[in-house]
Amino acid sequence: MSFWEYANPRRFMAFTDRVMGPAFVLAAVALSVGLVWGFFFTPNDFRQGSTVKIIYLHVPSAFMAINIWVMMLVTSLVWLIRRHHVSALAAKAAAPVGVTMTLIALMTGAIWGQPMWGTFWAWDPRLTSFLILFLFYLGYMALWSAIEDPDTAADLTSVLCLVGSVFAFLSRYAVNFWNQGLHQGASLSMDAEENISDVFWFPLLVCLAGFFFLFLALVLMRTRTEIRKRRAHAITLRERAA
Amino acid sequence: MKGLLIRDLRLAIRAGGGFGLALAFFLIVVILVPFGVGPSQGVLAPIAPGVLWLGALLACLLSLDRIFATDFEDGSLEFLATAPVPLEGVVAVKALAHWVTTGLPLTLAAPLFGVFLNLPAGGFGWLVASLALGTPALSMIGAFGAALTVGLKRGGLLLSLLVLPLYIPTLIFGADTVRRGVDGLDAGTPLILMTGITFGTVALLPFAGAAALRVNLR
Amino acid sequence: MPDLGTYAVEVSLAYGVSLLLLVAIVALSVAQARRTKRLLDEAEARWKK
Amino acid sequence: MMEVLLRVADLVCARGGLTVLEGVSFEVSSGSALVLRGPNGSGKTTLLRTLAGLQPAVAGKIFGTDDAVAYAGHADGLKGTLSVVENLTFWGGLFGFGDIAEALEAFHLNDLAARPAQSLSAGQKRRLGLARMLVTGRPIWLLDEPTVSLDAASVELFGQAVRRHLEGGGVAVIATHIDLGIDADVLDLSTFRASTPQGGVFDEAFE
Repeated sequence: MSFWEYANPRRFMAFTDRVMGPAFVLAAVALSVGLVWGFFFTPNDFRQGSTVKIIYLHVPSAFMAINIWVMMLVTSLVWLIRRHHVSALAAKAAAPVGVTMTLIALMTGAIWGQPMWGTFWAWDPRLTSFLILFLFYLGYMALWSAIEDPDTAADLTSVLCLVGSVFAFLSRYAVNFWNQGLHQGASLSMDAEENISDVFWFPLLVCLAGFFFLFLALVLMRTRTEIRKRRAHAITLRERAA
Repeated sequence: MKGLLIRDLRLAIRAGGGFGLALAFFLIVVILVPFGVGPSQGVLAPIAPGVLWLGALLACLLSLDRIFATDFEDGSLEFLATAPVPLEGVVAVKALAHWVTTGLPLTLAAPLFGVFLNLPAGGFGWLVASLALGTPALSMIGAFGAALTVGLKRGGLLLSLLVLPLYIPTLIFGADTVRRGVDGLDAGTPLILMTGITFGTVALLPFAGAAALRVNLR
Repeated sequence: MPDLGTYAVEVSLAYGVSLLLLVAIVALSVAQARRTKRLLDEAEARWKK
Repeated sequence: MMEVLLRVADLVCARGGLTVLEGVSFEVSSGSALVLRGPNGSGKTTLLRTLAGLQPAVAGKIFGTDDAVAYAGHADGLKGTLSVVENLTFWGGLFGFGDIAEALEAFHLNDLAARPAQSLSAGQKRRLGLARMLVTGRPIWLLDEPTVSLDAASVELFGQAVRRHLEGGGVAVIATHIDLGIDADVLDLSTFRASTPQGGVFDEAFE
């Protein structure tokens, strides 16, 4: 039973029936343990004070925001090459979750940087690239909703996702180039996790797992919803045709 | 293919709107800025490169949704699809026709508009160079966006939402080239990076655009 | 409660809004799932008749 | 035996994700025409667009249509601001087929030659749209309701043009309800209606 067997909606629904429940439970456990551990049981940073606690939200959501787009890119490729409907619907289902993660990353990043920059938004290159990613998510979701025929929508959004990924990547480095001119990089750069001592590191890993399982559970549920929508759509088509 | 270009240019001239529209819009945007930010040279000069580039970018965006829409509505696109001409070529020629009717006039008129914004002397040469090498990318990306949204209701609005984020790298490097030119710094690096993006889009996007057209013609 | 010091407002704001967004996306997904399932069951019932 | 220019083997066509025609098979040899009949929505346009390559077939094979097809849909593909001659010259040039005199003559468009297309009547525009077929030099004509908004005289003109095309060894597949005065075998599409129109993958119930 090759992996591609799950591309058949019926098998996918049966398989995810068993997986979705545990995924939600794992997400809930990991998230609560990670956040509580990080929020209550880790010391404040001597330089940043308690704002360091924001990494437990910012780093996982930023990580997920980027990787959900990569997942959408892969599923779009799978749709274009092997024409598996479930793959295209998974991409459509993942977009709102990706947009939420990007919003969380933006919001927590702005709050985290505020004490250091003096303002909530100082066009830091990393945060700005998340703002650009947010725009790409918006465009992607808008294109899905603008097209009636499901297959046409899947094809066009896949092409947009491919092209968009290249430009998102270009923007990521263009922003670095553009911001050097304004002021030297933030003293505490966003990728603070390199220089984090172990006491912060473990809760962060648990939070990361929590965010991942939450994404997994949400995208499985939303994909099932999309499959059901397509199924109902197919039935109404046949009723009209009969 | 040459015939298609000549036909599109002739249509643009006959319609009268082609050349003038984008230029008029660009002029209006540039003139409005001082009313918004105040006339003092100290304010205008530093933002002149960015405003000129933004004006050119928005002027390009304005005429994008007409690239395929008229041909789609009157059935020419279907006939083109069955003609012995590659659809990728059609997308490239349409982008070229759009560039000739909008990108090129904007590039030539930009220095004049730069005067309105007190653009320092050092910037004029770089402004024309960056626009000349950047606007083809704007037309090509725009043609791809137009191919994606041809035939959709309210396609024009969706087109700008899809295309503007794709314009960001070109805008950043283009405006930065002019800014560095004004400050006397080395403006070659951003110019080369932007030109690289332009060559990349002109080489690859016709294929994505043609794929989108085939889907929309179904 | 941990001593959040001078940035108590910021940290709690960050946590509050983030959790709000997470709850929102989960609630939205669950609501959509239920509504679609109901619509599908109705459609299937109609179709089987 | 006349050479078969167009052959279709158990073709399956879909529209908007729903299968409309299945098991369509026919052959059209050079010099003959095929008229498609069937109620509205029976898939005439879908079949023609699939033959023209504008739409991928769900299944089945089509032989003889690469670079050999000229498809005239409901729209005439004319640019209003260009004159009759300019429109025809453009399409002729694109298909690499020089002279447009024959097309102008065939549809009595000579006296309208210099007029911009937008000033023509619906019937004249339709004649110009059909004149384009002559300019493509393509052997297989696919025509979808060609005689819409044509008066009797123009229908006769169109019939002559098609007859001349067939005598020249060409082939025509025409979806129409009226008699064009050419002997053509008829294909009734209702016999190929998809029995259970499946929506494809999303068809089996899985609750």
